[in-house]
Amino acid sequence: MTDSAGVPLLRVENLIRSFGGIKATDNLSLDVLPGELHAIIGPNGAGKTTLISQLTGQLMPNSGAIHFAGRDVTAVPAYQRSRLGLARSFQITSLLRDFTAIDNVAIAAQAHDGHSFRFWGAARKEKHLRDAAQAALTRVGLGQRANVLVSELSHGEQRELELAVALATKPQLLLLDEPMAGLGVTESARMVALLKELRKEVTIVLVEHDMEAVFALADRITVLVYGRVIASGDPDAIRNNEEVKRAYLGDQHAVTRHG
Amino acid sequence: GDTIKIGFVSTFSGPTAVIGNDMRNSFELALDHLGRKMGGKPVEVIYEDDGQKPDVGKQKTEKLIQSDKVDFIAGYIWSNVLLASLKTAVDSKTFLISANAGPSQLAGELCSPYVFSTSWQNDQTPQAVGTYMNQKGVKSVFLIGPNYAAGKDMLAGVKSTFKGQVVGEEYTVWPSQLDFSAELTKAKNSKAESIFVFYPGAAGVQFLNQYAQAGIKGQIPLYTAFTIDELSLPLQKDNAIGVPGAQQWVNDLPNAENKKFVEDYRKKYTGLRPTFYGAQSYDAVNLINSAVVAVKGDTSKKDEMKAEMEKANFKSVRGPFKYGKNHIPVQNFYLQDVVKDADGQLSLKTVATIVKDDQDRFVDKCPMK
Amino acid sequence: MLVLVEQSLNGLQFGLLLFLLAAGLTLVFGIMDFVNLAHGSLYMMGAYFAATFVAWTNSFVLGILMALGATLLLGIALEFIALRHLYGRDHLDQVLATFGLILFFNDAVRLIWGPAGLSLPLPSWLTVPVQIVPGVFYPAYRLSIIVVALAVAAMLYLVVMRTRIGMLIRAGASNREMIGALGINIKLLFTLVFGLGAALAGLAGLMQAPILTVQIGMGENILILAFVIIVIGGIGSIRGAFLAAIFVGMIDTLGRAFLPDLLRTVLSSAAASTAAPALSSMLIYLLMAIVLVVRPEGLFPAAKR
Amino acid sequence: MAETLLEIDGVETCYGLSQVLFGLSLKVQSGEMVALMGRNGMGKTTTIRSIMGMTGARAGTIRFAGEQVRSLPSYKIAKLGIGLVPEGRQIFPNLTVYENLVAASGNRQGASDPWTIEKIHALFPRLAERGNNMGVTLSGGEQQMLAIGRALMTNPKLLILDEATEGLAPLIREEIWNCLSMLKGRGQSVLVIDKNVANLSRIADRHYIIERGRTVWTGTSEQLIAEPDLQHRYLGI
Amino acid sequence: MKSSTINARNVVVALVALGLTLLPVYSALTGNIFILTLFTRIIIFALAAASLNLIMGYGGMMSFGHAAYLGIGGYAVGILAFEGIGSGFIQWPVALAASALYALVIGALSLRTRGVYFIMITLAFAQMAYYVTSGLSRYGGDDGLTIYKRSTFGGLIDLSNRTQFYYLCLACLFGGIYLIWRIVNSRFGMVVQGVRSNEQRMQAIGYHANRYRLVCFVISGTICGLAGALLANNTDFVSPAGMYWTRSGELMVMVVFGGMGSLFGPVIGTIVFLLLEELLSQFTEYWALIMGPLLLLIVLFARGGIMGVLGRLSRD
Ligand SMILES: Nc1ncnc2c1ncn2[C@@H]1O[C@H](COP(=O)(O)OP(=O)(O)OP(=O)(O)O)[C@@H](O)[C@H]1O
Ligand SMILES: Nc1ncnc2c1ncn2[C@@H]1O[C@H](COP(=O)(O)OP(=O)(O)OP(=O)(O)O)[C@@H](O)[C@H]1O
Ligand SMILES: [Mg+2]
Ligand SMILES: [Mg+2]
Repeated sequence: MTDSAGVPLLRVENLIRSFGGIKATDNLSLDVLPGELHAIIGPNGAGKTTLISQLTGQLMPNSGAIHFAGRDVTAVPAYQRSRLGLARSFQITSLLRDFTAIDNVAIAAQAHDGHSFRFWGAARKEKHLRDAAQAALTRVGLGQRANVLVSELSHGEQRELELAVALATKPQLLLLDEPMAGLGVTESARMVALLKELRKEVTIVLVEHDMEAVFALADRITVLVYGRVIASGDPDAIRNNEEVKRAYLGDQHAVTRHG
Repeated sequence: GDTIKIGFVSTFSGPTAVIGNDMRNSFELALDHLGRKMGGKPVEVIYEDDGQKPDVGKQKTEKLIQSDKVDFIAGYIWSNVLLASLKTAVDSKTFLISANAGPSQLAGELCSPYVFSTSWQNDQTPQAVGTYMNQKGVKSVFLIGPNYAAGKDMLAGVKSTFKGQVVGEEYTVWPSQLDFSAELTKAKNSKAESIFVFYPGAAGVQFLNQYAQAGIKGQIPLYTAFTIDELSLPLQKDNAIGVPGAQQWVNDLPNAENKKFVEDYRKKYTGLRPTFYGAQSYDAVNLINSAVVAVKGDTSKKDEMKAEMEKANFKSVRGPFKYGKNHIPVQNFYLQDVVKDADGQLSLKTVATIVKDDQDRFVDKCPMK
Repeated sequence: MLVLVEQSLNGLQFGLLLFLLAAGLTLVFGIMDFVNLAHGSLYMMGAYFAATFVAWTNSFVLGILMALGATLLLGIALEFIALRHLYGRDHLDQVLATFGLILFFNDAVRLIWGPAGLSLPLPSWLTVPVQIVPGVFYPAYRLSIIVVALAVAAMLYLVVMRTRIGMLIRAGASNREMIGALGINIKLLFTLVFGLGAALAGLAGLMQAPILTVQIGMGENILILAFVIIVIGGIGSIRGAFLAAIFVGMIDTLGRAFLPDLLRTVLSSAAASTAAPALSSMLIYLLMAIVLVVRPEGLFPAAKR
Repeated sequence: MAETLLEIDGVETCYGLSQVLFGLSLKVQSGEMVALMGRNGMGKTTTIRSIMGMTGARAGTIRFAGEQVRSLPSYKIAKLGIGLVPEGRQIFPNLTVYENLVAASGNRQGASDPWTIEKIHALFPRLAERGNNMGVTLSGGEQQMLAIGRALMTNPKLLILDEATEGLAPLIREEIWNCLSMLKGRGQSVLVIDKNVANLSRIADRHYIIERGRTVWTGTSEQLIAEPDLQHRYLGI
Repeated sequence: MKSSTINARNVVVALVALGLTLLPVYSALTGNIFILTLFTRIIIFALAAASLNLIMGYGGMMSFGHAAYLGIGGYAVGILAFEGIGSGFIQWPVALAASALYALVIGALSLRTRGVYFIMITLAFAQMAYYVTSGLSRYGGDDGLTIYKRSTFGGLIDLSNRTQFYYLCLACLFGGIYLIWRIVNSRFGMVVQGVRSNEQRMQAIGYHANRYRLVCFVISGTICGLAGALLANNTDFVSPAGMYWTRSGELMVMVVFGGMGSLFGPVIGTIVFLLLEELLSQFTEYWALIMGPLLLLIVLFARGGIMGVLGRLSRD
């Protein structure tokens, strides 16, 4: 966090996106500094997933701008943003279901490697892809499950695999949409530990409803309600913000630090 | 060999199997009439189904020639199946008798010493219709036909002989178009004095239905080629009454051979009536027989057999005819009409002879002497 | 002008006829996610049943009602014996299996009714031309097709979009397992829907029979048209199928009616009369390709209605 | 003395060749709220699927409301009075919110105070706002609310919730817990899977912990709280 | 996956490959020429089916217009021959290029759609190709075009020699399958299969899904174009009938019959399908009465086609 000389890695300016009548993103501006873990919280339907989708390019904003690493990426298609170093995990698990865990990760590693118009060599025999994939799996705790088909992994394991896939593209900015959802207590704890590790290497935007995790991890928190930022600041400030309590946290989290 | 082997390629499956059936029935009947022997040798026939597909037809032809080693190969309803199969037969010098298909290439540049027809060239029938319309003093006509090779040939055939005015010419999508209301409306509004159509098989039934339902049957008379035959008539019923057509064979042609053919056919296959397809197949057997008899069963004498067949030295159910140098019959065409016969059933009847000894117009393109 | 009116009626009637066939297809295909190539065979069976029953009973109306019932039962039997095991399977499996059924039905019909086809004559009260506007007469039977198809369209739309049964059917399409967990016998529901689809196919077949023919394989070419229609309309959308069917009927008829004359203004007469049919044969496919390139999910994607 | 509503004994279930449940047993009394706990992948969801007949159990007995339901088709089991909020929500994406609820409505006659759309809307006002939106366009949390509403609309004797609070905002989550205690107060039987042990031990009557497809512990909330070692061993807390 | 290499599936594949290789010897010994003719056609269709399998089985693109390439490859040969250009060194590259170009254009348009819409739009384009060739009156219109002389290769190989032609076709088939095998297991192949499985996910990790799909589509079309050139030479004839939608349907049937997404499946499927058709039609003209229910039974009880069944046998 020392090198965050004020130049944001990601800068969102006046973003608007509406669906029919509803503004899911309403004139939203946001900075993410290099190296920080920036949590985004807010009630259900506040527009968090919609925001992530616009950042990764799955969804195009109606207006506004997105700058990433000094570049205007507002109109850059999804697949190119990923190459620039933006990676995401999905709120609703999205994996290659008929592939094994390691194949899922290896394909992501291959994307980072470039050169996918190779028609001849056997991809599954490329050692550096396999090694990279195995490393990412081990990292999220799936080292033993490498050769299991995704459709046979439990829900929790699939969530972990989501993260491994995102990691394998060696991103600069990792956008995580509810990575704890569906994880058991142990796995949640493991995930928190893992994210603690990861934040040393990569900037993270974390969308999460698990407040213990958020307060344990975040450097900064932005609160969205109806597509707008109602508060932004460090965890303590957010915890004690009356408006946030009313709209989102309720009374419990202001007092209980440890659940 | 000690048997005469004949291969017969036609369509025995799918919607048009009804034609193949009739051809086979007549072919069998002809063999029965010969005691299933030719030149003293027993005859063996192998029927193959082309499924109306050119490449399948060609494969069956190859099978008959290479695997069954037949002496003659006959049949072929469809022009494209015949054209696909032709080269195989000619290259192997196996005699091929087309019992129906008559594309212009066969009469012209693709004519071959080994290929004979017991039917006609496509254009001849509509030409006869055109001539008939002249005879009736028709002044103008609206032409409707399907948009494929035979359809275009048919309309061209009429135009080549019809002397009046062609006020409109409509091609419909083949084979998928089922509804002719747009064309009928146009014909009605064109003020033409008559309509000519060519619609074989099911399409012919549909066309006559819709022609009748459109309420113009009394107003604009219809002339046809290959649209009404004994296969379609039971479906067309009263819609076909009073709609003339032309054909080289009609079931009531007054010759002994024909009487025997028609009567025995109706006896052997109760409830069915022979068609011109059948008549052509019946003739094919007798043509082959004439050749085999001439060489006393020695089918290796190809030149002699060819010479014999060129004489058309057999009793055809259409009456006597000659072969042109392209091996296409030079023959009469008759006017046919639909009437109720003695048992109150609809049947085709010869009304007049439209042309005598008609030769197709592609014969000059045939390089044979 | 009168010609245009009459040609438009022709187009409308042809379109509505296609809708009858397409409606059953889109119901089974869009809602149950089942690709039924044998829909054309059911259409054929409807026509054969009608021709047979009308001849037996000597009554057009009675025969047609019996035929409708028979196709409904046939559809239910088919679903019960074989097709229900194919829900949720790959579309290709369904294509293959129902392709097999086409083969089977064609030959079964040939075996039972012979290869020659049947005819279904109209009763005399349906053959008279009716004057709709002064100077334009239109066959009564074609008018009756228009009326029946419109009624079917309205009924289907109401059932599928406005009733709980309709909701359940649509829900079952997206998640069979969950609809079961809500206590609904999805198997039975689907059987009934399939039967309804079959009856609609049969209805289309028997309505067409007097105009067209009762022939082996009569369902195959028209099935492709029906597929084109439901794809243009957006799979699963009754409204889409309805509009697309009318659209296709109009384009087809008006294209054939006026394209040659139109072309003659720019081309020589001979060139026009050969180019026009080639073009009009492609018109519908061209239309579909354009629609799909512009709107990859058809005009009315079902999910968005 | 409460009667037994659901009774499972010795259930074994497989996915294809891999066995997941190895003779699992549990019981839910009428009016009781029972929690099913265990780490990821231990077979909680599979247990629910076996009860519902979605993945048929290979052996064992499953009785619901006095009837043997193993090997019954799932719609018959549901009709006996089980409402399910499945893992991963599984709302109908091509129906509107309103239609999702209407499609599920049923069993009115059996219930004394049946659920209606209005009551669901009162519980989750968000659903009223989104009434005409297609299910697919809802946010994750909205979908979760809809799934719960849909299960309630069937007026079940036994409500089963499989991770029903996953992805909900803390405020809503509180509301759901409150709602569950309210339901329990009305005598609703509930079988619940959730990872929040604190909340579970607050309102559930009894708990089962499963490990690799077997019941390894069962007891009341007091017993559970009294044995922190247990939670550590089986739940990793 | 890890079962030993000697299992029912591999044994069958090996036997079939061996049988195909030795077939001309059998034909020469027994004097049964027809079997060679028959199998030449089967092999050509197997190549077409294998190419369809590449996009269908591995790429998840259900093309219902694959017969178009058979026609385009065939017409390229036929038209050039008709215009007096008999050299295969010109004809065949033109056939491949024309197929590739057609695939590129219709692929670029069709790949905007998914699922059944894709099935239908490929069908639409194939039907248009059908109507275009039906309108080529100079080249026979829908009567088709006879090819009087097979492609010549400057004396290297004589296509009118049955055995040589057979081996050429067989070499094309084995070559095509080898090519497909390498492609499927390559980096490119992994991406294509990944896109089939979950397009959204692949986009999110940085793949432009349609670009890979399109390349795959073009490769498949080109291989099928080769099959078209072979077929034209085998039949000495091309006609629009060979491009009709039913032919595309048959190709799909062959693929699914043998086992979609398995390398050798389409070959086995083609052999069984065409032989069955040939044998059943010898046996009765109501052969479809048997074939139809047979297809249904295969789908119902033999998931994954013949290869699927063999695979299951091997596992037990
Ligand atoms: N495609 C769409 N069409 C219409 N409305 C949409 C669409 N996508 C999202 N919405 C609406 O936009 C709003 C924001 O949704 P979004 O998924 O971003 O919420 P969220 O903050 O991620 O919520 P949660 O925490 O529950 O996941 C919701 O009200 C949702 O219904
Ligand atoms: N469809 C399936 N096919 C094969 N194996 C499966 C399938 N579904 C689940 N499994 C396996 O069954 C085991 C139990 O899964 P289940 O979903 O019941 O666990 P769970 O306790 O609900 O876990 P979680 O807390 O992650 O939801 C897991 O090991 C999983 O990999
Ligand atoms: Mg979200
Ligand atoms: Mg679970």
